[in-house]
Amino acid sequence: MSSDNIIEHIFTPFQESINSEQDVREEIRNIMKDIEKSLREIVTTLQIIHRTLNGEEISAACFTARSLFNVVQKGFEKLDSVIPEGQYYRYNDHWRYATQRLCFLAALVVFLEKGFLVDKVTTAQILGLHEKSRIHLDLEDYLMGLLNLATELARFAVNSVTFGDYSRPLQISKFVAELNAGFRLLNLKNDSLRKRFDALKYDVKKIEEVVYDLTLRGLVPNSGGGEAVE
Amino acid sequence: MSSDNIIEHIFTPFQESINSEQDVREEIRNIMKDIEKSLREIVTTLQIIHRTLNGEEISAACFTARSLFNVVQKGFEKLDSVIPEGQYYRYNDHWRYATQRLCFLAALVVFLEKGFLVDKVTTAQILGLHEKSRIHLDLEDYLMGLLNLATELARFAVNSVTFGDYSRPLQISKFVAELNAGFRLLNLKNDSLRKRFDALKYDVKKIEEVVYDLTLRGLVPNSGGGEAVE
Amino acid sequence: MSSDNIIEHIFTPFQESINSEQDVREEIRNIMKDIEKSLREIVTTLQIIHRTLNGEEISAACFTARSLFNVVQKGFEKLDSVIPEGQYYRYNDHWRYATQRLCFLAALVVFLEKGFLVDKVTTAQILGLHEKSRIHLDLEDYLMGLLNLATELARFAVNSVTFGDYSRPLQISKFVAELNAGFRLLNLKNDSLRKRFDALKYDVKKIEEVVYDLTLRGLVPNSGGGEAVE
Amino acid sequence: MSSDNIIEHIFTPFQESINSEQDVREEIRNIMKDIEKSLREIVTTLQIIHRTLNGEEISAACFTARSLFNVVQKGFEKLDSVIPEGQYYRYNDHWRYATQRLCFLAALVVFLEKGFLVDKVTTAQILGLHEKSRIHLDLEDYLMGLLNLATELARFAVNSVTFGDYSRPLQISKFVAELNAGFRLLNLKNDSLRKRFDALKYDVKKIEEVVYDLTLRGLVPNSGGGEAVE
Amino acid sequence: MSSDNIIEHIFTPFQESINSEQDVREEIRNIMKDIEKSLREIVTTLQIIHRTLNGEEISAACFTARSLFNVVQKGFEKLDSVIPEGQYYRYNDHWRYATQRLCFLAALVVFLEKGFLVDKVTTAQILGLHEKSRIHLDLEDYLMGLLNLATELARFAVNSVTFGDYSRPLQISKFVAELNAGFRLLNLKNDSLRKRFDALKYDVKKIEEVVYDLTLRGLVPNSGGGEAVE
Amino acid sequence: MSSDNIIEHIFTPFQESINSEQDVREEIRNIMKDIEKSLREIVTTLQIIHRTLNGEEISAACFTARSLFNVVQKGFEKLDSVIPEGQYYRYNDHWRYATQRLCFLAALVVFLEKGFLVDKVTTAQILGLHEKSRIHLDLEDYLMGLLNLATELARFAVNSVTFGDYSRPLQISKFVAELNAGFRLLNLKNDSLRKRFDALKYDVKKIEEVVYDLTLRGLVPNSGGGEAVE
Amino acid sequence: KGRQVVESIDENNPVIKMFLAFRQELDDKHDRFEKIVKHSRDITIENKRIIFLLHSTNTDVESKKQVVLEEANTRLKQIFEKNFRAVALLLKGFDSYQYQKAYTSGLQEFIEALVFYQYLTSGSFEKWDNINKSFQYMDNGDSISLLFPQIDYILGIADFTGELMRRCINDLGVGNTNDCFKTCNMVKHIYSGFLGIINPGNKELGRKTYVIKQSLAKMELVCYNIQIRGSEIPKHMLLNVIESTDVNTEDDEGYYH
Amino acid sequence: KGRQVVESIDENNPVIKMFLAFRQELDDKHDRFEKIVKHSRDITIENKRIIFLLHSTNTDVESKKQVVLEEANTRLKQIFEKNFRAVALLLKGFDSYQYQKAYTSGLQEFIEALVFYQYLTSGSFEKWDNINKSFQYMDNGDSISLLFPQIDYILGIADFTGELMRRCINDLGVGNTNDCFKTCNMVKHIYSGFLGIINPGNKELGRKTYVIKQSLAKMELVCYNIQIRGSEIPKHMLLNVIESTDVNTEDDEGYYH
Ligand SMILES: [Mn+2]
Ligand SMILES: [Mn+2]
Repeated sequence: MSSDNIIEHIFTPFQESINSEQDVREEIRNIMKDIEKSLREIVTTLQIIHRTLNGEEISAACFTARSLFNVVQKGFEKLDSVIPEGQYYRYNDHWRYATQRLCFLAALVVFLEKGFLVDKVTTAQILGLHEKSRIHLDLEDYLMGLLNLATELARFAVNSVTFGDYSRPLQISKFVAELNAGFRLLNLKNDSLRKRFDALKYDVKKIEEVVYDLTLRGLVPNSGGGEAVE
Repeated sequence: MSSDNIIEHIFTPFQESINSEQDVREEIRNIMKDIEKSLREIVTTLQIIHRTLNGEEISAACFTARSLFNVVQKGFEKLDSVIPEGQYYRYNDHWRYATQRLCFLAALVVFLEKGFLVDKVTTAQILGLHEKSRIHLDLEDYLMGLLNLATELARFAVNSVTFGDYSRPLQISKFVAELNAGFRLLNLKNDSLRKRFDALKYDVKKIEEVVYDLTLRGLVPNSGGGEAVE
Repeated sequence: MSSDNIIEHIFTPFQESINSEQDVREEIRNIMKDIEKSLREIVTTLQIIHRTLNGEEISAACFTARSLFNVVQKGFEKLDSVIPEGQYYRYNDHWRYATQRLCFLAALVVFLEKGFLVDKVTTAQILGLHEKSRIHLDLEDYLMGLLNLATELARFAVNSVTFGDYSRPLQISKFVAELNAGFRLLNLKNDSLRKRFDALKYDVKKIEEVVYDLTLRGLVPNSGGGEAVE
Repeated sequence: MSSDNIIEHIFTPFQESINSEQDVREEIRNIMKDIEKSLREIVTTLQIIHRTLNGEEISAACFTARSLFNVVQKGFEKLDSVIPEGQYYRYNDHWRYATQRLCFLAALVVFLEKGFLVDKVTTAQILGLHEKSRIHLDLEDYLMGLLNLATELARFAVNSVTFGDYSRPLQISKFVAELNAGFRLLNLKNDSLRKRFDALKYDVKKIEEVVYDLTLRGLVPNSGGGEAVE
Repeated sequence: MSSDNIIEHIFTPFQESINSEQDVREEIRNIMKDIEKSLREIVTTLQIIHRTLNGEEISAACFTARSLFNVVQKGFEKLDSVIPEGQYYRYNDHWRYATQRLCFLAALVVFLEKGFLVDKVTTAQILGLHEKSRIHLDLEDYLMGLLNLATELARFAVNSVTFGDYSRPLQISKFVAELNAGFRLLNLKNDSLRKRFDALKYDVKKIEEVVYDLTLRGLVPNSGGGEAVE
Repeated sequence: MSSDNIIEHIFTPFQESINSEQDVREEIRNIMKDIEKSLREIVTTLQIIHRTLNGEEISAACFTARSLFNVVQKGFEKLDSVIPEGQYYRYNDHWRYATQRLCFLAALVVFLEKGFLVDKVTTAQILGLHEKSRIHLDLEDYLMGLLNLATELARFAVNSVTFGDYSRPLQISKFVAELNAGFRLLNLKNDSLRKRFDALKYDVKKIEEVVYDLTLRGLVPNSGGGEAVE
Repeated sequence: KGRQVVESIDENNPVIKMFLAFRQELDDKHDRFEKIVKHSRDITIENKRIIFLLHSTNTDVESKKQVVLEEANTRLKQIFEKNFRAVALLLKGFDSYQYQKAYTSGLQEFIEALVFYQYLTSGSFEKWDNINKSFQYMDNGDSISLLFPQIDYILGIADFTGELMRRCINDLGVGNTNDCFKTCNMVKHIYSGFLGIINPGNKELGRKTYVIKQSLAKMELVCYNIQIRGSEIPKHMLLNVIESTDVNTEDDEGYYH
Repeated sequence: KGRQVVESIDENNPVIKMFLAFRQELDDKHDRFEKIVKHSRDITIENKRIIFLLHSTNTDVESKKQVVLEEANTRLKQIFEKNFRAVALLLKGFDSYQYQKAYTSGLQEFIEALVFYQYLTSGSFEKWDNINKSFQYMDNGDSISLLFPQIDYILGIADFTGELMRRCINDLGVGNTNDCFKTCNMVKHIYSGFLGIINPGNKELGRKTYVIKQSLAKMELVCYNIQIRGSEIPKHMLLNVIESTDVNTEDDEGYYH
């Protein structure tokens, strides 16, 4: 091959392929910018749970979060059309962290609304990752979201007591204990999920101590229909 | 969802998916062990170029390398059957480095045999990555292989002179200059390829200095009666 | 020595010795996988103490743990046959951490069953490390297990109160105070054991605070009619 | 067990065992201090090769080094009596690095005296590690020493030329090429030895360039009995 | 100085100075070993305060501590003879930590005996650092000891309640409040003292919580005219 | 400001300022993409000097480069309209590196055309940075460009000899010696410019070696009265 | 030969002339930078001391508190009038962004102290643009303003929450439980603000957000403890408590019942 | 209650009195440390400039060289007489080791510059104890000496080899090949000295030894290149060379033939 041929046959086509990868990344980044904006707004919205006891305010926050998740869904729809077939794992560094945060937020909303643990399919639906052709919800990301949830709930348990809601910590305690039991069954390899799981025990301990404080002082509400002690 | 259901519906399936990923990785590791063995043998075989001037010995080494590449091809065939659909980029850390080295070796063999630059399709054929269903030759890996080739040729130019072959450096000089011109056309982003490309200039410079040494001493073949330029 | 001799006499035997080391490590890893599985099961089994007050359930858990320790013993028997003579410390990174966890679990079982501190010989017997030829129970690992026990008991004290068992914290307080006194006698050098020992004071403090809470509220059993100290 | 018993039966014996370990380490440290003093002196003594061409001065340095190795041997004899049976690998962090340096120095002395590669048994003899009961020369340490030798010889090749000795680089080139060929046969795992081996190629390249410079300028001595070119 | 006598004029004197420094350090280390042994014994002796309410036992412990301080004084006397003139701060890493602990213990003894804050001169006398020629009591070390004292007193307040002594927490509260007020006057830079001082607020908080618990229950003794608060 | 309107008064304006900064950066990035494209083309164009001796080809390359600089000037004109008043140094990370490269290229063109060192004002004119309102040519960037020039000229000296031009190295030698003398007058602090300047000595050394090689062979042209040295 | 060239170069050589001018410019820049760094170090130290001083307002003796606050105010004004004026004068006619790194740490520490002072006197603090407007100095009739990037304001606020955490725990220590809730609430809002910032590539903000989170956790635990202890009035003690004068004097703590 | 205790604490309280005295002592120490740090920074900068200046002695024009060396000498003396005197006065009556960290970097940089100057003027440099003896100042009739630890001398020497490396390569650039060998030989000896030091626990020494090794490798390559190029006189050129006047003027380079 002559010198000119090398350039024509070998390097010129490369620049195109390099450019098209750059373009894909640029598009992904733009989409993720929008998704992350909504993500930030959901985070900020749900912070209200640490500042109020008022159930209606919390409901309203969940409602707002739900509508923000609709925006997120549109973002992931776009993303699905941008990722080339079979290259999910080539690019997923761009959305992995945001997806984990969104799983956490979806699980928090469902916990606040219904009190139970959201499953993976529902989470995928809330995020807009369900039954897409090129993107999906990765197991690790969903689990990471649940671990983040436990940490947020430990904080929530403390602040609930401060605002005089003594039944919330019991609900949280039961919920997180189950989460913990579930995770203990898994034989995780030595990766970021494992490391994050090791931190779960601190959340469990924190929540147990809150329940202890309440029980010791006879502040645990009677499981009857009524309100807290006072 | 009750506590038992959580475990049954959420965590038990997870363990299965974790296990199956582990199994895939184990299989890949075993396949790569074999491929890397052949890779090491090709490297050792081709080292002969730094110790001899004898064209036949070099031909024989290329021949041996070719047959070792056949073994490599079988390895990649196996790999193709092991990688799950669409998850090439999930696992490609396992074979990326070896693939780059193999591209370098394929390009070296073709240079020694024919004197020209191997193209990407041919390289994929030599490695056994051509027209596979789940694996392929990544552009970056091929380019990385070419950059490694330049470094090896710089060393080859030096040793050729030691063994009294004064025309080889000129061939190498021309070849690497073209390679350099090709790479300069690319607008590489700031990644490992770019970093490696930055090192190319040292190889170019080394080779230019060898040619300088020969020219200055009138050792360049075909420059008339044998004396220096003037 | 000629070039061929170098390869024959020096490097070829080396590859064999490298390979055999690799094989030993592979075998150890496989054995440890089984031991760690039992270890995880013992952990899960004994977690019951944080969820119930029921003495029979706890006894049953101890019983299950004992039978799982039998499996562990078989694992260490195998290990004993695999480690080359005199190379315990060459490989013990593979089992050190698991052994420390197992010491902790053995000490917890004995505490739950009998209420006293297990000694090192008994611990070695429970784990299957007693009177083996090539492996043994290292003093540091046993002590590390005891320190882990104190942390678990601090959590146990908190949860006991939650479940209404007000005498358990007193038992734990006495037990851990003795442990603490024992450790204070040791002049530990500045290593991981020393670091872990420094954390013991937090467990002691936590337990003292639980006892304080009970005493202040007159919940300490056997202190007469039920009211506080005065 | 009562509180006093715990202290008497469990912790008091521990202090003794901790103390005796401390004592062993203290003794090892003292022995190593002496060995390292000799090691430093051998290093400084042999630096002469970079400052002179004079064969007699080099011989004298080798002679001095030999007598310093006798001191080293006495040190290792002491060490052998101090290490407890079967605990070589528990303590070998104390002498590993020094041993590798000593292997390098022994190999350098033998190269200077005889021109060939010292084997492992001889190295062990020079160091005083041969046929000891509790200590031995580890394969990795010997190999690490050889890799250090290659680096020193690359420097030696450069300085030899500066002092006008044009045959030395050829001897070194041949010697290191063989070393390189030997190492390439090994399938090293990804440890410190592997990393150090990766650096060997720079030494090889450096030496090849020196030979290139000599060859190009016709400075390579005729293998006949004579002196260098001039 | 020619390059040939560099070793003689520069490095030999330097090595000598290092050696003599090492010797001094060795002597210091030996002296500190003894001091630290006494230190550990004082710590163990005074731990009795967390296990008993009995004033006589506490007095006896203080008495024992006093006699152990006599041993410490002998240690520091030796140290004074070992440190070269004007080089206190060259070596004080060796005794800084122990001195801080000893200040804490001296302050604790004086608090237990007399109920007031020991001043710096008296502390220096107790430790044997008063009016020595080459060593002295550093202000920072004394202050660090006082901060350690506050932490111990917080724990003491909790355990006093457990043993039914309700006036001790009030005494401690007043004492630590004064200490706190004193420290607030200082301009601490961002060093270890500042960091340790930042933790003082947690001790103050803990003590305040105990007093609050007692007040709420009307358990605060109305000690006419005596030590207690108002 | 109450805590409720913190978001409104503090964080909203901050987010707005971030957003508008990001917008400016986006615009800058787009402009720089075009400038960098021209930059790459100038580099490729001028590489001809390493492949030919032909003065006309070199003149043609300079001519092409000049027209590409016109494109660059338009880019910087745009940039000037985008940067906010007085914020050159807030954003100059975006164009610093490219500007340095362009200074190097401008200086190379002027050296090839006229043989002398381009001054800073002229460089600014060539780049289109002269008498702009918001952007300017930074002294450091100009100096960095000159240092890059020296490196390129060292390579040019080597290749000139290869192509038989023996007067070029002398011209380069004189030119770079002056540059070197100039740089030595500066008090550089420990920054990137100082680091880059430290490398200048290697370029000077390389050029000096080429001149030495020529002198030794009597290849230095005795150009009467002309450009060459003496 | 190079050596001969070097020898022939003298101060009339045009290259040498050029570089002599460059030397002047570079030295000026370097000297100016160094001078600003020194001012910044002084500013940092003095502000740390003011912050330390402000923590001693943690008393109910109003007169004492006022004395401390006035001293802090004087010293803050002093920094503003003396040290920052000096920096502003050094920057007069120069690109401020070029020297911004030289005084950014002093500036942030000043904001931390200033805002802490404002919070203690008024329970609130000034917006960036208000403070920014005040960074204005007169020099020989010219009005010169000192560059005050908004990011330094925000990072100063972040550090300020660390001081609020100290304050909150000290408040509990001396019994000002009422203030604990107020301060904790303030930090909750600031934390929400930080959570909402989107600024890709600025790691410093992420790091500070994490520190605020940790401080906030400590404060929340303080408030939790006040609530949990206060909520418990043992039944058998109730009578005593109602009769006790001790409790009645503390109605400021009673608001959370 | 804590609050009441705090309110009752006034300046007559013995604890408060004690701490007021402590404050004085701590502030003094801190201020003194800061002042010395500032001197040290000034010293460092000035020495770096002197070293830079000394590199411009790389010329054969003796008069030029002398001017530069005299300027360097004056400025070194100035540092010694002014800056270090100020440090010594600040330390008068205080434990020098306590403040040593505050000026160690300035001191090392000074040694580097001083020794470089001495090497350029005399081809050698002074021993530690000679220099140490000169760190002596008179103040109101008192003789005060500044603490000069030997380790700072040694670390200064280590950095000095870096400058020798630069010098050696520059020497080649301007054709002073003779000096290349001399300088390289000097560094070989210093390197041997560093290799022989046994000082467990001092990582700084190990790190510097490694840097010296790298510098030395560069210098050895310079000498190698001089030798290898000089050793080659192509046979067919020999006649030309002998006739050439160019070569004859360079007999100082001929010694290694
Ligand atoms: Mn702060
Ligand atoms: Mn330097």
